[in-house]
Amino acid sequence: MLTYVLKRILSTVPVMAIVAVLVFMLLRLAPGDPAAVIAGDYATAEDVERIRTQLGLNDPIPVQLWHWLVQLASGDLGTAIFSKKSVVELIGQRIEPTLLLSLCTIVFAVAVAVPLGTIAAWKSGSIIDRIVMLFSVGGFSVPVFVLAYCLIYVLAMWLKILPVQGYKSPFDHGLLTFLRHMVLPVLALSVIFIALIARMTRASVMEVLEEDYVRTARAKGQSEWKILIHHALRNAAVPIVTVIGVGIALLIGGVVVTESVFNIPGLGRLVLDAVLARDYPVIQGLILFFSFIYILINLIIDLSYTLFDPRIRY
Amino acid sequence: MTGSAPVLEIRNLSVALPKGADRPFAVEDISFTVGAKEIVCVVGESGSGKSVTAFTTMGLNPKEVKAVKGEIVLQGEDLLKKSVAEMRRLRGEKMAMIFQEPMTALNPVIKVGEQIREMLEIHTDLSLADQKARVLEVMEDVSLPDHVKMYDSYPHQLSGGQRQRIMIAMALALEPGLLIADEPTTALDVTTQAQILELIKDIQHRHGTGVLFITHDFGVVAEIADRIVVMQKGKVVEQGTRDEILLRPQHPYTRMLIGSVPSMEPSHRAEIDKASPALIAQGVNKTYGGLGLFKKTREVHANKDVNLVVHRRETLGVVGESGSGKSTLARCIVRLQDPTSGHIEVEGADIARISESAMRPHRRDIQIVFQDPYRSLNPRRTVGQSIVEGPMNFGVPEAEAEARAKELMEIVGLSAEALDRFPHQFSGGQRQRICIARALAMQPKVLIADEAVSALDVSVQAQVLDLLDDVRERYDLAMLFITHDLRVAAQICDRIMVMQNGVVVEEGETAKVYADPQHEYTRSLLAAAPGRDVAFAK
Amino acid sequence: MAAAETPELSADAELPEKTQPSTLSLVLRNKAVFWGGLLLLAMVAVAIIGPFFTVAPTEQNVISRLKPPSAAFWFGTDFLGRDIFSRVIHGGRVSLVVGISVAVIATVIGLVTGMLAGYIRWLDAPIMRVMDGLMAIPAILLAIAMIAISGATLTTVIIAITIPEVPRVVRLVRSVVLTVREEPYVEAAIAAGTRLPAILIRHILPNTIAPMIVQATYICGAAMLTESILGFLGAGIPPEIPSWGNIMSEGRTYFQLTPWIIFYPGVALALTVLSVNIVGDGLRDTLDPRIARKMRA
Amino acid sequence: EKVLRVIPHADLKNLDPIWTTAYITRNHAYLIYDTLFAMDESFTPKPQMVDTWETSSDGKVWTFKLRDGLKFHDGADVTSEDVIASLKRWGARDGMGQKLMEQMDEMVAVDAKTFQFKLKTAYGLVLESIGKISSNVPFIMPKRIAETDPFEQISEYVGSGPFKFEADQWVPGSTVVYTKFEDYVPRSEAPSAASGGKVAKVDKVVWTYFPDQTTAMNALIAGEIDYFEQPSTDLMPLLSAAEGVTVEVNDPLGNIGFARFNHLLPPFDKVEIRQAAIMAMKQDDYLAGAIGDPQFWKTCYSVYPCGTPLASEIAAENMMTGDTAKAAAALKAAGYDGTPVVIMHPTDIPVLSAFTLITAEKLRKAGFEVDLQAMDWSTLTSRRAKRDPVSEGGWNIFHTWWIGADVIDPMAIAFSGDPAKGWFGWPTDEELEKARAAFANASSQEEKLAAGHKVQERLWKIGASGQLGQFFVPVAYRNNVKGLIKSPVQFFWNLSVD
Ligand SMILES: Nc1ncnc2c1ncn2[C@@H]1O[C@H](COP(=O)(O)OP(=O)(O)OP(=O)(O)O)[C@@H](O)[C@H]1O
Ligand SMILES: Nc1ncnc2c1ncn2[C@@H]1O[C@H](COP(=O)(O)OP(=O)(O)OP(=O)(O)O)[C@@H](O)[C@H]1O
Ligand SMILES: [Mg+2]
Ligand SMILES: [Mg+2]
Repeated sequence: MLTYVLKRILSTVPVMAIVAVLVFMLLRLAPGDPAAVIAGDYATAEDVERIRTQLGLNDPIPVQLWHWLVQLASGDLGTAIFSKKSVVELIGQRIEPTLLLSLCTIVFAVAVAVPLGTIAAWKSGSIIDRIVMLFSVGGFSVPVFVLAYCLIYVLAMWLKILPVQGYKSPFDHGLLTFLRHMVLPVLALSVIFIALIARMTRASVMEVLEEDYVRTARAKGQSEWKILIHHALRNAAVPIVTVIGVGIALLIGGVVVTESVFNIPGLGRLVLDAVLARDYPVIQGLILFFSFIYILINLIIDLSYTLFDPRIRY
Repeated sequence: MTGSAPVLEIRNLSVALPKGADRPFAVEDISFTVGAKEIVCVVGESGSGKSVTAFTTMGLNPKEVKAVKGEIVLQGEDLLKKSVAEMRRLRGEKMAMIFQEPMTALNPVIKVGEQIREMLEIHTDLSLADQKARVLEVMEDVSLPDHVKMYDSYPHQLSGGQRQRIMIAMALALEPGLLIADEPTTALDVTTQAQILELIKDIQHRHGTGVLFITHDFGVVAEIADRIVVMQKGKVVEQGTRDEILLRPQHPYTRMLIGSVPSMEPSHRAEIDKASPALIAQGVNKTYGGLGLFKKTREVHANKDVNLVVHRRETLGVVGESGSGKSTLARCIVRLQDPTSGHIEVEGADIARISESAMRPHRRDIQIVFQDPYRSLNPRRTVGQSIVEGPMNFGVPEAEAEARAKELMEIVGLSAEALDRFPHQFSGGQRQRICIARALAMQPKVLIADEAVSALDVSVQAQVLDLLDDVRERYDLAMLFITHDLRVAAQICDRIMVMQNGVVVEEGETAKVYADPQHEYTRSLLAAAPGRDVAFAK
Repeated sequence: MAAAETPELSADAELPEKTQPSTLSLVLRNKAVFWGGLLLLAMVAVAIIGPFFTVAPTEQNVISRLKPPSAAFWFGTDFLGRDIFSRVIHGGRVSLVVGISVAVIATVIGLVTGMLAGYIRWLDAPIMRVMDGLMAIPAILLAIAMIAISGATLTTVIIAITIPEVPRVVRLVRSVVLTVREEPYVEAAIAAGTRLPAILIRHILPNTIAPMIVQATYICGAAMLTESILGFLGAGIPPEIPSWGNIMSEGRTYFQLTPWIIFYPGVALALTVLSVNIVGDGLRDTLDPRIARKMRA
Repeated sequence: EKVLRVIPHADLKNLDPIWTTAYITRNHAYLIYDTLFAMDESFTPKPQMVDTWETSSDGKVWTFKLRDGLKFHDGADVTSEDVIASLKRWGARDGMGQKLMEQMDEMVAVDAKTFQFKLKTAYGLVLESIGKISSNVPFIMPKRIAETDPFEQISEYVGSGPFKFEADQWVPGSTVVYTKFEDYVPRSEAPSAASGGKVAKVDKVVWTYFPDQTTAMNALIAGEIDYFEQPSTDLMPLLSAAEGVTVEVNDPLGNIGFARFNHLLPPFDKVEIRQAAIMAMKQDDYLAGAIGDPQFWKTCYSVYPCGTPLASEIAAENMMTGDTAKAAAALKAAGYDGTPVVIMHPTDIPVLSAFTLITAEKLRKAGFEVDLQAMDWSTLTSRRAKRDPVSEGGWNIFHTWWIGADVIDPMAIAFSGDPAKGWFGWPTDEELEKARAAFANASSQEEKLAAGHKVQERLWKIGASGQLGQFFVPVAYRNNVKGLIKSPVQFFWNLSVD
């Protein structure tokens, strides 16, 4: 198990290297120029040129890549061109909101979607099933930001029961304030997630319900809902957990939008701002960081299979 | 052995099928009884309604399959009149069922002991400790070794036979009056099958249970049945005691069925010209797994120093239980896999370790027919396309290849028009014949049949075996015939080779080996063949 | 209890005429697919024909800016006085072009790459590592970065949305290929001396079609959504070419003031994606319930 | 503790007001730094850190004395040394600063509080330069910080202004926190634009950047924010209608929108074609389309913001045409050969995006072949610096606006007619340069006015850019915020919350 984990982590190295080089090259082919942004409206071409040289942007690209990789190898993600803060520090500042937002979203989505999907599978073909499925398909059809605006409008502006925006850390402001500020973004973000998980749960529970051992359980005289909980759900867990992993990738995209709309100072917005300003070290560092998280989560998910399925051993 | 009041009595039962099914009723107007301490075997072709009868009794049919007429009386209670909740109580307590696939019938993520205990949890008020004690008791009852430790095992950690014992233990935990077994041993290899059959007989005896035993294997029937019910197309065509049915069948269908059961008595074979071997294998080894780049997998030595020779017009049988390496050998010989070491000579050329491109010219000399006729034909291509594919690969013009395909269709007993159809439009037996035609279209020198008749009904099996024997003679084929069914091997093989754990333990003329097995393993294999002493009515 | 075969009693017994209903009729029998498909067809028809009957979507009329829906402007006007109705109709074209091109391109590239990775053993590892790398980069970020970089044109947006979809298709195709290549009929073809390209095209490819069609519908829906999100983030299709995404994105500051700017394209987008997804789900249910699981995974 | 919660107009990306000209950095700097002189409402430089000053009779020696009680946030007194170092650094970067330094023989620290400028010749814009209101503003920093290479960013943020910057609470992209500097001694005069007493009336100013306008508006309406610096004018109807919210135009000069031609590349290397394009541009359409509510814009055909002393409509006939039909005729007459016009379209800045779309539509109607290329602002800023032909990444038109305060006189780089040193677009006109020089050297108000008018005449004659009108960016705040200072620059002193 431990060796498996080590091997998995080791095998992320080539993937991360591919990501690193890919991202780097992509950015350097960009026409945008951080120097021009920095220099501002009054700057002359010479000013811009000077800043470029200073930032090392005039070095040949392979040299820049080499510098960056050397830096990376020593665990340094670089320094933001604009704020002069280290990328690690920036991530540190921003990670809490994003992490908690994602976590709340996943927990909420799973808590809603799994029962929904299970019931839909159990009553497959019934009106409940149809409604759940329609909701699930519908959840895939509305862009996050439209949903977010609607939520703000109804719950915060009209009914005035929730704050419009912002992030309040549970450590500084207490759990209640934190949760009040989380409700809207989590609702907006989790819809697509709920849709995804509910569908997968339904499909996989339905498949499990066709299995022979469910028939065995029925032959024992076991009641239907116990069969669902005891026999079906645990067996259906692996694909459900897998889809949660897939969802994380979606979540990262959704986070960018949600953080913008709800004004949450998280990583999603950091990366968006960095892209618009061409803050190369920040973009590079963040994409790498996200990729790493993604790989890590998939590793955790793979490991979690052993919890649900004793046949899986690493 | 009848006499006491019947545990189960089925009277004029009809079960309707939903619209669009192959026929309106799965079973129609059937009646039979199962007495206490009695084993009633239900036999019949596939789709004749055996399982539906069993499931209707248990109340486990899917919603769309409904009993529309008749009664099922279990110890005096009519099951068809019971509510869902009442049926739930009766299941497990009064009647229990074991299924064909011990692999899938147990929940893979729950410990087997717990799965047995679940039965007690549902139906009794025993304390947890008492439940556990009782579980251990029944586990011991079905002779599971080391049952205390096994309580905490997961299904995948047990062998097929052990899993089936768990199923039986589960079924017997509450000592129900009726045990229904739907093909409980079909998925097991012969030796394990023999043990399980023994166990069922023994337990049934000790507990006085009535057993409804569904199978299509007449060997098994001969082994355990007290009475036999024969079904065809949803109807009971004949029922009677074991001897009445097996030795003096009345109904033509029963007679046809029993007539098709291959005999354990090796048939008489013509002399073979030993001058020209078509296929020679020497010291073939195949090891699976071993060192990978990242993961070190379990190493399986599937073939160890296998030597064999097959001559023209000769059929060499390879028998042995599941996992003994038979398929591996076949796949190495046709080079669907690369043998780890050794020589394989086809028509004088060593093909064991040549590259795929060098292998290609030799492919026409050696063809293979697989076990599963459903999956060996590409469902999206007409059978004609499948048959001409090979010859056209070797430059045979399309017209000629098609002409040859038509000819072959006639030979395998199908009409030439059928070439334009798709595989799903044929029955299993027909598909296997098409596979044989496809192999023959290449005009091979060597034909390998890997479990080519195992998936077929006895009656269809008999036809395909005849066909194989026929084409062997017609085309001077050397045939390597792989099977685990000793009856089939007895009928078709000139010589026989017995494999165990990748090693050939015995080889010789079929009649000799059957009559006088030398190796311990061969003896146990022959002894395990069910119903070996019964001479079925011909 | 699968429908079992009727055994033949004699060699030349009648062939069972168990013709399975054609795939198309099976699919159409599914009510959801039927209605979803109808809706989708209607959307496509409007997108194709509609633009010929509306004013130019770029026609500005500043005096009547931000007007609510009326007889003159069915869906109202936006901040430059452009006709939202015309923009939504034209936008449909663009959004559908994005959805369909992304689906087609991603599927084709994914299909070829996936087949190679699945069938040619030594290509498997390198291809899959690159795919893992691509997959690990969050799709939206990759798209934003790419568009910021190569400039926002319809083509770059399509490419940017396509790239992150490819690895998933590759994975799906590869997993299908890995199972299919073990099928006895593929082995039979090898044994019959069929060459690799023919095996891939004749025996492997057809098996990937059904899951691919299903997957393509999901990609199509997802691409239209992604396009709108990119529009929202200011990295989408240039605003001059109306797409549902950028109409909404341009109208978002007016969300509470003149909700129609966002409402109509929003409804059009939601209906289209909904119908695409319904068709996809229906296809999955009829074509292959098992593949669907692999696909999303 | 009184906190003023502000939505600034942009994200504070970096903190060196000399290094960058970004307005957000300038606003930030006004909170934490002080200046020697500062403009009042009438754009007259008034002493701020300086107490008294005198000029020698020949106008070549200027002596300044700092007022008492000036302290940096780290507790050190402000000295002449600090001032000179700061001015040097500024003089190396800022346009006006460079001009001043060209005139400067030397700057001398006479004593801790007295310093002198020794000029080569008399120069009319000494106080206008060091009292500059907008970027780059000569903010005074401690010597050790001011000695940083002008082309590198400072890394310590210590000023002598009314607020302190809380470095460890700064979350780039989101929040900036300023706290009241207790030791600041404000002047006794009432505040007037940048001049007068800078009294911090709250304990804390918190800037929270909102990437989304709608959310920002909702947050203000819901009372989660006190002050919204630049709400989009399209939100005005909702904001005005909202209870407890005041909407007000703070900057009387507003912004001047314009379309910039590239004078180096065809087709806009020909003045007739530039004029034809200008004729197509109708200010009302631009302003209505991009700004909306007429309350917040007015047409203005002067290169200087309307309402400032130099403003006039001299030579603006062409600019006032606003007729695509006439433009089409003029274009034909000019012999336009169909060369496509590459318009850079910054999609992430709504006002500019709207300007661009309107220009595209108008030019098309006038018969231009238009190639609209969408990009984000940062791509535009780097691409506009390219003088290369279109095929190599060049461009023909882009749009932006000047802050009115930045173009109140001909010295603004916007008005340069020297392609070597001038601003993007590179108009070439010697007469224009002469007129600008005349302005710089003018000694009387009349001379200044004449030179200023001449500059405008030349700019319009050569069709330097298309003028799109003047628009005003309102601020919106909750009614409990009091003490707003009218000025083109956003200041945070004197503001209080109840
Ligand atoms: N759910 C169902 N829907 C439609 N037809 C069904 C269903 N279940 C069973 N059938 C049909 O009922 C008939 C009897 O099936 P059953 O499973 O009882 O056969 P069997 O004798 O057990 O066959 P086998 O030996 O293959 O197990 C078959 O024709 C089958 O196709
Ligand atoms: N691809 C493989 N990788 C690893 N091990 C394998 C593989 N194929 C077969 N084996 C192992 O090799 C041994 C021989 O398998 P093989 O399929 O040849 O047996 P068999 O005699 O054909 O059995 P059966 O009667 O069940 O078909 C078994 O232990 C099996 O688990
Ligand atoms: Mg059955
Ligand atoms: Mg085998």
